[in-house]
Amino acid sequence: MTQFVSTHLAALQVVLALLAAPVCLLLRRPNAAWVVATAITWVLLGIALVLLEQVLEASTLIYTLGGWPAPWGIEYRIDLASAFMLVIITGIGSAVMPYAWASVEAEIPEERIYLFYCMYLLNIAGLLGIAITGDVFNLFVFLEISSLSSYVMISLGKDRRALTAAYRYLIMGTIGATFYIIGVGLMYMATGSLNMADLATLIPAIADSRTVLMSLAFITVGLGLKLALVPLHMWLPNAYTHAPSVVSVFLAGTGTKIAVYAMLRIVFTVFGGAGVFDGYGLGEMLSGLAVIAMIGASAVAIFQTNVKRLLAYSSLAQIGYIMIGIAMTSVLGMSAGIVHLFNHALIKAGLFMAMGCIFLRIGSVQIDDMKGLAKVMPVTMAAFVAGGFGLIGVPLTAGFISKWYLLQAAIEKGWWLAIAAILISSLLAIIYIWRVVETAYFQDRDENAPTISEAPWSMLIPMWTLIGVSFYFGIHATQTMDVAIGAAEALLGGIQ
Amino acid sequence: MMGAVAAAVLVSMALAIFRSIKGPTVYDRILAVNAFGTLTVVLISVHGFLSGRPEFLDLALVYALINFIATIAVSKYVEFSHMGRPSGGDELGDI
Amino acid sequence: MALVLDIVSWGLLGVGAVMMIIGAIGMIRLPDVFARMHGAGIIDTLGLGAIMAGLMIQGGLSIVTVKLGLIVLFVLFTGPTATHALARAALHGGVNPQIDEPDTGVEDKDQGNVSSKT
Amino acid sequence: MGFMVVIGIAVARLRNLFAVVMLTGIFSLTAAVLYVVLDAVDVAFTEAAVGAGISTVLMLGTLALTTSEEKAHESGSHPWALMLVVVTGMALVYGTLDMPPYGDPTAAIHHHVAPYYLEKSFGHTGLPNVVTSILASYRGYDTLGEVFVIFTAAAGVLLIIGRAKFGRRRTVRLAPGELRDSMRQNVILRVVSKLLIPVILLFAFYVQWHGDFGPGGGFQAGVIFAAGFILYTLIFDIDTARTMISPRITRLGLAAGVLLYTLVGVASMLKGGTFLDYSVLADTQVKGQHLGILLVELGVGITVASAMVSIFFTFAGQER
Amino acid sequence: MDFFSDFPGLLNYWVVIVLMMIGFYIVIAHDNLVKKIVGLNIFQVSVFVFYITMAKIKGGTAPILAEGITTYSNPLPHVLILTAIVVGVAMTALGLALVVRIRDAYGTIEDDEIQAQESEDL
Repeated sequence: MTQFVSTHLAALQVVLALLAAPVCLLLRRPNAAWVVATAITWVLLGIALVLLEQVLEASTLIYTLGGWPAPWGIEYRIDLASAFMLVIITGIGSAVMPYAWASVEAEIPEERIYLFYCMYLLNIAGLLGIAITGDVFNLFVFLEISSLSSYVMISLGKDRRALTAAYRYLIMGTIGATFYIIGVGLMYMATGSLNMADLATLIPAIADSRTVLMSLAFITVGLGLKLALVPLHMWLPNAYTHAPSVVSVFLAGTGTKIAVYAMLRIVFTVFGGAGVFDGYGLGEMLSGLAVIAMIGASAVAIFQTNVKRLLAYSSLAQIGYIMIGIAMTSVLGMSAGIVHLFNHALIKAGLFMAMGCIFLRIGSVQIDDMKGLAKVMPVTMAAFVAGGFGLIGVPLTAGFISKWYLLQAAIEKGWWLAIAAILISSLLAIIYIWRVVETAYFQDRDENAPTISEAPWSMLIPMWTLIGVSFYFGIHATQTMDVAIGAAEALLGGIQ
Repeated sequence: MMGAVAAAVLVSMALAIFRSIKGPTVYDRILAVNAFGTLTVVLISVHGFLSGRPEFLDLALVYALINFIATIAVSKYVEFSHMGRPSGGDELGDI
Repeated sequence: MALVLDIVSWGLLGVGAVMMIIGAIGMIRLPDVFARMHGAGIIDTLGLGAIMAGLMIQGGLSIVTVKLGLIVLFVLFTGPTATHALARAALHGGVNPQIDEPDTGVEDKDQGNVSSKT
Repeated sequence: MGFMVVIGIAVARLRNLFAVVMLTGIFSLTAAVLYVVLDAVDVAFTEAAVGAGISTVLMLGTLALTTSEEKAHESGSHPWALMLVVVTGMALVYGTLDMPPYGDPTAAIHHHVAPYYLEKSFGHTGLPNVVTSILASYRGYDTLGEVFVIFTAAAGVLLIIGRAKFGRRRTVRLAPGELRDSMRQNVILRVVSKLLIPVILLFAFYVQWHGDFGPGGGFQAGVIFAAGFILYTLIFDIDTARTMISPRITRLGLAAGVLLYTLVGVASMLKGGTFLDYSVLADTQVKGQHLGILLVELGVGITVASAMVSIFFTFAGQER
Repeated sequence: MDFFSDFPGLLNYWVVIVLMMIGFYIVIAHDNLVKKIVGLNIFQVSVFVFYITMAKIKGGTAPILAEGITTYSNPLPHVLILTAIVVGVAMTALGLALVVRIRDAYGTIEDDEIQAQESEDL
């Protein structure tokens, strides 16, 4: 049995999630579906951690599906970067589940809950499938599974604007995916292969070909749409604002991150990385966009009255941080970007969880409705403050670590504009977090406001777990940093 | 000879498309689409012989079938403007 | 013998092709929906039938011929049925067949505003 | 191909959504013919069934629930959109400049991976249809993903617009027979469709099992199977159709198909192969592959048929 | 028939690109939600044609093995496109379901009118 599990761990990672979804559909009881989904996500987290350990010990794991060797069959290829992504996804996914119990019950009609968990599992399966695969077309298929399920989940928000948000996301997402397959088509045309490792060996010989260049361009734009890189970000704020709380938490933690990962994978592993950046000016372009994202999105966030929307714009700014780290193409910059990916996932999921708690109790996330909220929901607001510190990058938080390394990397490269942008964006973050804190802590509650109580423990514990973990990694930063440096080296070094 | 037949079919197809774009009534369009479907069936059969692999006639059969269903659906839509709305009780939900 | 078969099949194919064109021209030139349906009918029956018969002779006795026969049968069933459904829908939708010869040519000026669904 | 351009432009110009949907149907058919000309019979099969059939019917269902007229806008032209499109198009054309010319047998695409399939697949799986072999075996995992995509869509449509059980009752209740507003009054349609539906279902089974040898397979069969029921629903009405295939059955089928597919994969893991390695399922590789492909295609067929029926019922069962 | 395959060189691809761009234009320039989905469909179908076009080998036939035939077209893009078609129809179904709900909630399926209503909501 143990033999069986250990050989097929990689396959089980995705297959378990896939198997659980139809089981949920058949069960049709909200409680039973919740139990199945929770059990499965926790098992998945366990598998992901074991895989990470295996990869740390033995470098890249390869698992051929269907017994056909690549490039004829499809293979899983798990290096440090993908193992790290698996841990992020399953970590957020399993932390969300206990939280979901109360939140989903409040926000989604009871007879639809089992379908919701079915979608949730499919989404996780899709994300895991993207992180684990070693085949460019397979990546597209799983990207679509995760995207379709997230459109559905977003549309379940209470507000009718959730519907249009989901629709716009669907249109943008599909355009992105179609661009991606155009890119893959061009690449296949030029090389005749779809396997990433195989492509990496074939592309250098024809790197000057215009077909390959355009393929890179189309894949970058397509994935840029998915990861909400700044000129292509229009769908994100609405989608995050109007989605049900649980969905916002999960998507903020994982949705755009996986697109970042996919982009890293294609640009660095397949196209051989650094040379592409310098040769085609992609680095300059990305870092320019990232700077605009960091400053612009933070500035917009200040003027938001809806806190979820504020956090969504802040997410856009954080994507800017990650992209600028990547655009540096140095090991330090890239690992800072990857660490920030991890830290931001934790922090932002925690913050959105706080918003979910507030929404559960007062039915709104408008900043005006939060006056004096700290007195009645102290635990939730404390978590928000702690998460906010992380977002700003106060020392001892995880956010500080990633920004610290990012600054170091920028100094090493001498990118003064990037340094300035990081600092300005952090200052702006202080302002927008302060606005919420000021309202909640230093204003009095309206007299006629309904009496409310603290959110249930089932929601508080996951929230504080995420925040706590982010603090833990703020203090013991070397652990994540080591993994990230390994991942960055794996990406920059191409296929060993 | 096959080529000539194929060319004739193509010409007819072009005429059908012209009618379906021009209208003027919905029914003209439906008729044109239906005729277009039939022409497609012929074209595929002829192409099978032309390329020397006539065993793919299943395809033509599917086209004929789908064409029929699409025409019925469209007629139903223009006549009743719904696709089989429930009439009786609501005992069976979707989910 | 083979030559005779070939000639017959070519003949059928030719007839079918001509019928197709005639039907299609009919669909363009005839004045209203109900008249145009006759054009479509030619395509469905004589055009398709003749071409399929020609192909059957080409194919000889094999599964191909059986399939062709099935297609013809199928289209002969569905074609008129679909046209019938369409005609009913058109009548129901308020398009009246033109009964008199129009005075000038075959313009369909007055057809455009008959149906509100266009 | 020229046809397609004409249709595309017409679609862009026409305001009447109904006409647009019809033209999309023709567009799909033309694309399908093109696929046949370009030797992709399996793809043509699917495109005909899906693009011209299911998509058209779904779009009509949506129009029936919304409106069939697009509003006219004064700001007719969108210069920025046009510019974006032209830039993208130019980029693509630029990308094609280094491509091998059309149909060139010496292009890289035909020499790296593809010959392996053409030469070895018969020996590995014993199936003459290379596309089926690749679909179900070499890239079986992709197909698993594809089945889950359609599963997601069906469940998602249920989640978005599915009516809950014991929803509000309608005020006007008609006995099924009283309904004037229906095609079932039409004798010709009723008789012909009653004759045809069994043939269609039979044909679906033929496509399902024959897919190993000719064009066809689980996906196409599922769509054709569903088309049979869609025809039935169109002629009779949705309540009658629902008493025959209740939502419970479609749900069951939906789950059963994907479970069958995944469990075949798990079974091959248990028997000592990797996930979806059918070779270990029976004594010899060819037998195992054959069995695996058969089961997997069956799973695809079941899920696709249930998904299509379920999606159609959900659309048709909406109240305006 | 054969004039399809007699297209010289790259012209074939260019026609496909024109098609793609028509679809793309419909998606981004039109306000009607159903029409946007139709545009996406056209865009995707054109991409599929693009894939199938590159799979073709002159003188080859369909990749279903038979005696006496030596040249087959490349089967792999066919498989990919089969998958992609399914993804396309899934997208269409979901998008249309959303349109139905949007129409319920807003009473219109024109993007600009919806935006006008949304700005009132704020």
